[in-house]
Amino acid sequence: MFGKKKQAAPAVTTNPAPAEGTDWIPEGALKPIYVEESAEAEIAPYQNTWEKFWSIFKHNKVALISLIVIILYIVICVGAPLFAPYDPIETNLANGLALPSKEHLLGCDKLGRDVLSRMIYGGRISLMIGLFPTLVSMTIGTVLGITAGFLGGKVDQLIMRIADICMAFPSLLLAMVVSYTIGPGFLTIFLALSFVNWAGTARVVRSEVLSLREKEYVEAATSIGVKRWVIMLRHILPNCLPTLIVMLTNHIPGNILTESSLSFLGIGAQPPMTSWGLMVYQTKSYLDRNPTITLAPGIAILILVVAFNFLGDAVRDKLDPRLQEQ
Amino acid sequence: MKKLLAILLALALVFSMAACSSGGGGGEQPAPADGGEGEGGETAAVVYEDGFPENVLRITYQAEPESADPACTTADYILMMNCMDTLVRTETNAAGENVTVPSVAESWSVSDDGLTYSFHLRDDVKFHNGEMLTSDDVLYTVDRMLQPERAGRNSGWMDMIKGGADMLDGKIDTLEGVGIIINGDYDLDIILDAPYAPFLACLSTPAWSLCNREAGDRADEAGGGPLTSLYGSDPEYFCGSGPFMLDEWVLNDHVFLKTNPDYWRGANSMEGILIRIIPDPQTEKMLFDAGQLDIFDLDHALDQIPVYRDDPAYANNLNVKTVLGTSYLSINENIEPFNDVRVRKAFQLAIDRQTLIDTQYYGAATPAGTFLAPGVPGYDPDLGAIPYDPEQAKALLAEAGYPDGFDMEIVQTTDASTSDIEVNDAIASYLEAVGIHVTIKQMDSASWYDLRGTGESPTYRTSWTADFNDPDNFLYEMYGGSGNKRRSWNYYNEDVIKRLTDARYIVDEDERTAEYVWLDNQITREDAAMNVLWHKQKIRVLQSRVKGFVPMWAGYGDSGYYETSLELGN
Amino acid sequence: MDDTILKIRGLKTQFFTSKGVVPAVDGVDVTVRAGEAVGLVGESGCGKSMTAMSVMQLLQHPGRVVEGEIWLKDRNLLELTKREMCDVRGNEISMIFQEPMTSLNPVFTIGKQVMEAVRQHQDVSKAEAKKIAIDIFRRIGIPEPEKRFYSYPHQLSGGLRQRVMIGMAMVCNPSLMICDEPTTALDVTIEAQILYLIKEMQKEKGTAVVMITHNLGVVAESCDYVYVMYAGKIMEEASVFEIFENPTHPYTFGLLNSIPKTTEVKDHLFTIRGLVPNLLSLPKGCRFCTRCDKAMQICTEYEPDLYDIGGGHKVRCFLANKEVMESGK
Amino acid sequence: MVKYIVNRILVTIPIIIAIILIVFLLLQVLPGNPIQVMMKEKANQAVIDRVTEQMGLNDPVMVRFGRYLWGMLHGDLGHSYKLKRPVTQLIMTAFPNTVKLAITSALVAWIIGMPTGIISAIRKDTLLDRTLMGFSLVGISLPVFWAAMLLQYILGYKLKLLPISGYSTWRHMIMPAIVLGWASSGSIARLTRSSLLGVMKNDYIRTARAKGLVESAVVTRHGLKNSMIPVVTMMAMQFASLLSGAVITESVFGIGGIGQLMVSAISQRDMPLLQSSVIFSTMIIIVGNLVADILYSFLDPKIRTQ
Repeated sequence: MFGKKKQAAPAVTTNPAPAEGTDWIPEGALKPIYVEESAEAEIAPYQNTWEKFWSIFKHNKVALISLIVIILYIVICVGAPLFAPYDPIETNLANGLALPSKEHLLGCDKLGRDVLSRMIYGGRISLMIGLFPTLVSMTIGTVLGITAGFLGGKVDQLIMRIADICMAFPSLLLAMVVSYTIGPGFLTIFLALSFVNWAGTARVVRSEVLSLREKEYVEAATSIGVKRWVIMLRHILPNCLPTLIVMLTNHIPGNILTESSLSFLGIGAQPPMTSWGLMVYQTKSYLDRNPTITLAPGIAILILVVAFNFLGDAVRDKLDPRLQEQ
Repeated sequence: MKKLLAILLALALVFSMAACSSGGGGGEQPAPADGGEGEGGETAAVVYEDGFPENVLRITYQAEPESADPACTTADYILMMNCMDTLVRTETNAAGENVTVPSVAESWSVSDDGLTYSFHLRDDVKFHNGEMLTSDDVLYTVDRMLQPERAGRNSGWMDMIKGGADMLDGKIDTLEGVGIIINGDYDLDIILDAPYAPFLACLSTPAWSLCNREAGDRADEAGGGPLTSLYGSDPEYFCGSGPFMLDEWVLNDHVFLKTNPDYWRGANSMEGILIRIIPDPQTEKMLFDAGQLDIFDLDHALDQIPVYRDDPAYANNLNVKTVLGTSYLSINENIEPFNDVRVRKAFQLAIDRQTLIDTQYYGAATPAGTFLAPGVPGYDPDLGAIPYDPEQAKALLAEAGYPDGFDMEIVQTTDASTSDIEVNDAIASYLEAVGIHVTIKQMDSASWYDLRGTGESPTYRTSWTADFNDPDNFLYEMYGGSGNKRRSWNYYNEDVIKRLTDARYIVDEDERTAEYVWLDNQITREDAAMNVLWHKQKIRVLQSRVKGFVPMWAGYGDSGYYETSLELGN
Repeated sequence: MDDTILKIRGLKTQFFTSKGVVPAVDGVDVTVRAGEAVGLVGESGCGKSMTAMSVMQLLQHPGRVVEGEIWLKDRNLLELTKREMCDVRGNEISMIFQEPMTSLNPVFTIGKQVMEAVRQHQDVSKAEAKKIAIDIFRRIGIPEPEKRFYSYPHQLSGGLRQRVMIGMAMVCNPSLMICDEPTTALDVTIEAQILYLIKEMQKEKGTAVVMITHNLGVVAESCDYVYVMYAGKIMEEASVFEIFENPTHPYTFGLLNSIPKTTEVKDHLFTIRGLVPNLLSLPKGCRFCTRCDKAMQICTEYEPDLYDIGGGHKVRCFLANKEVMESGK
Repeated sequence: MVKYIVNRILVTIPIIIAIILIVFLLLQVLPGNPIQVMMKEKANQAVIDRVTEQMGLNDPVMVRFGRYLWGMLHGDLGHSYKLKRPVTQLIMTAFPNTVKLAITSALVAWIIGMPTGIISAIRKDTLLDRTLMGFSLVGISLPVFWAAMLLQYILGYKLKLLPISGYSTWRHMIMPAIVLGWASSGSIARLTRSSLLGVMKNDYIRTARAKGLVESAVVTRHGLKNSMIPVVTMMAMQFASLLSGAVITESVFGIGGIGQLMVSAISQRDMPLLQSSVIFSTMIIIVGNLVADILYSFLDPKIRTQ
């Protein structure tokens, strides 16, 4: 049970009164006084969601490292022109499939393009696909989930049935249909992923709302005549926030993996731009001759997704009320 | 802290995989180091994971073959080429010329007006169901294809027969007595609508694979009608007369062709052919290296070419065959500034064909100067390849009024292979160098075919391969008739187009060849109506136990394996 | 003297949290005699439940007993092996918890859960165990016990569930039953029934009872002797009669006064000012002094001992220390 | 209980109908002529037009939908453009392979996932716990195709331990099952752990301990049964999604299942095959979720006894 031996502060020691004699009794011992509560005796300061969020990293090194990794990824990819040593689409056939060297740390692809630079630029797509569709779908999901949960009745039925359909609908097919209709590319993946994921969010938010709706403070607000939408915004939304943040950290890595799968099927990022998924797919035949160019993007995905998952775990442990200790 | 350790452990696992995979690679040439194991072609005792006997030729197919029925596919001919016969065959003779030789038709003659072809059939050709092949089966083969309710995909190879169009339109029920006259069990005449010089060559295509009437009727009935006939998909109903018999078809896994012991040309020495469905070329490579495959077609795995070429164990087992076809970039003359011949010429000159071939195809192609491929009548070897001359290209652009270049689009379909995508990227960077700014536009193939059909597709890159060995199959297909618009050329030289049509009816062979030499030069060089790139080679690597393999002369990826045999181990 | 069932001496239970060591139970002495009902009273968080959990040895990480002895008859429970302790729990000492709604496993029938306790400690067949269980159900007043045997907890009312808990606790005839706020979650009408039932069972079997509660009313109704706990320590102990008649510790006084009485009309309810102190930062002197109306200078410097004021009445307050009070300083 | 199930099934029916309609319409409004795509470069326009007409593709959408539904009610899902076989036959040949893969993967996932989760929960916060959870987390974070590729390369090609591609024997299934199973086992282990930890905080666990049960009995009898409710539900849903076709794993390892059927139908624009296989796999998911719900209600007496 006791995996760690924690060095905690020793128990508070008091100053017991001697059992014998009266010499120890100080002067003025019986003077009635009014003792203020000591400052430390105050209750722990109230932490709002964001404060809680930041306090995660104080005690959890893995979460902190994950966060740093993610921020590093974002900084490098956003500032790609600053960090990439070469132009990611400039070809130099003489360098085709060059092995890693000082000039090209991760080697070159078949067209002599620097793999490191391509990874840095490709990360933009992978990250964007991880972040934006997640945000969009979660926004849609939250709005619809709150509406369904709070209004109930026919609206609820309608929204939830549509959500059921969307959840059962194969995202692959959807991506394909969108890609055939508006052409493949970033927008396609964006639309497809946004459309698929909202249903899950809506479901969770709705059930959260249903349980919150019965809570005293909402009843109280209703009874004093606060408008419904005000209740939704002011009371229900902030209470759904922990759940939403947890979902966010779960969906982002999910989407990054989905993008790489879509690239595998040719619906992902479009050349000459690239994404990590596409890079793995396109370079798989060099596994024998130049393994770095196949392994590097795969490892990049793995590390990012692992980081997001660790972060998600830490956030969940902290924010999910069901998992909290004491 | 300990979570960290866990991550490290996990990463260590992944990296050890990585290390393992790069094992031995290092700085030297990695390919031979890896390929060396298992003694390559020396075929140590291989345990076949597919469970078929040793004396079976193991090849692959990228996707499920569409059908064994000539009425059902225009792409996957492997089953027909191995299980069925045609009236005549094309063979490549010692001189490298493709000549038409007898097959089921023992002999034939053509009338002077070029309209009537009389055939005498062999009397020893037996279908797999035991029936003898007679002239009625030839009639059935044609009737079957032209039946309107069957929607025969290859009806285009037969509708030049008199009455063919009428039959497709449902006006007549059979060609018997109209376009085909049966003169006994083994003799028949085929009458054409108009003279058509390539007709004989056309008869050797898989589209003319001969079907059996009895089996055909049974298959139609079982499938619920001609459109959904089971002839080409169910071994139970399929019937051909070829060297192999369709024996087993396990969807998405394999097709097994069993040797036909009664084949009229003599039975093949192998027990059969196993066609495994392997969509992923990387998997294919692994299987080949493990000895699980006998023939590895590098067409879809170009990157493996140097691996095998540099591997002493396989270097002698490469089968290189120049494809009777040409890769090109299309030019839509309706799109400015491609209406200007100087721009088109600059477009041709801006691309370094040889370097692209060396780097992207590992030398497995020859730079092209004309649309007609070497070996096709009308090909002029003296013209040479189009040179790479970026300065001249810039000069031409300046002359045409585009000193700063211009913007253009190259369409690429979403199902393009990785190497196709890379070649397009490389081409784009060459064009960029002379000032032509390229945007690569991705489209899914259906939308693109639609767009191309309206004559409005921007430049695209594809290959044309010969169906039969005749220049008509190249030039007329592109610029004569509907192809000009349908393939988004919009080539305006009316004179040339007229001469293309007329050339179809020239009966004298030398005169005809000379005409095509002129036409090819005029279209591809003078008018620069097409940006020809290269003639690709098809490279296959064989296990050393494979003997006598003869690749198909034409542009098809598929081959017949009748000549192939296997050297069996101890 | 050997009718003592439970004797706790100098029990210290601490929680080792990341913020420091929390002395939840800080040197507690409790004695329970056979057939006696002892109350353990205090506000929530005062350590009364932790005392019980220490006796049961059901403390969860990061809590631990660091010092003291817990004698059950002639055995020191703290020296038993895990296995031996399992034989004690539910057999010799049983426990009833506050939340009848959640204290029963929702996926098993109540019959099964009671049978499980029987079969854990008695070598009986399933059929016999079932008979015993139904028998106890009948005795604790569950209507149609044969039918209810197959009920799931969610199909029962709170009162019935608490009855099941009591049944489960009594089914092995333990010598001691610890009731941790057994009626807090129940309606007032049910409360009386449950307390009556506990008393019944106690009388019938002669079981000693430790009644943990914050409600002095419950104590008055069901206990013979009372310990008042505050912040991990016993503040006052006496017989029920004595406590109600002569509450000496200001804390006890406060607790008694905060019970609304129907006989008096007051403007407002008496309350003890302030909050339960943070156990991590207790005052140096008396731990109640920050909330005490009668605090003196000495209270902030020294912590009083439990002073016997006669008749078994002990008080942890300098007011009860004659020497201090009479020192005149 | 019966009422609950019937209710749940009734709710599913309109969803199924809606999905059939949506899938059909979506695929029908796609631009381009599938026949052209299938016949590729060699296509002859006159032939394309004839085939299009013969196949009824020129009919109005609603006519085609009516025909499709009518066929569906008779067990006829149409005829594949590309493979020239009844779609029903194609699906029924592919499905057993997917089932085989699903069963092996699920077994791997369950056999690894549940014990991992339980051990992790019992040994919470120890090195063992962290290692196991790290392993699970990597499992759910791995890009499937990448892992599949590497595994195939290392185990199949380099070490020659397992067959590289195909599905004829159970040995063929090991690698794909590891790839799919690792990911699923990761989520199962994580859910098992958190669920068990959550359950172990419940009051009834304290009751069980107070009864004198030894710790192992507390965990297995009282902890596991409750914590398995969400886990079993998840396993049912995972199994359903495995049954609906593991597109990438199937294509890397050359397993002719539903996933590969769909991929080839997509790339070939084989509409009859595509719409039916998509509807089929969607149905599986819906039925799987239904089963998960029913399982849930069966395990949870609160719903069962209603």
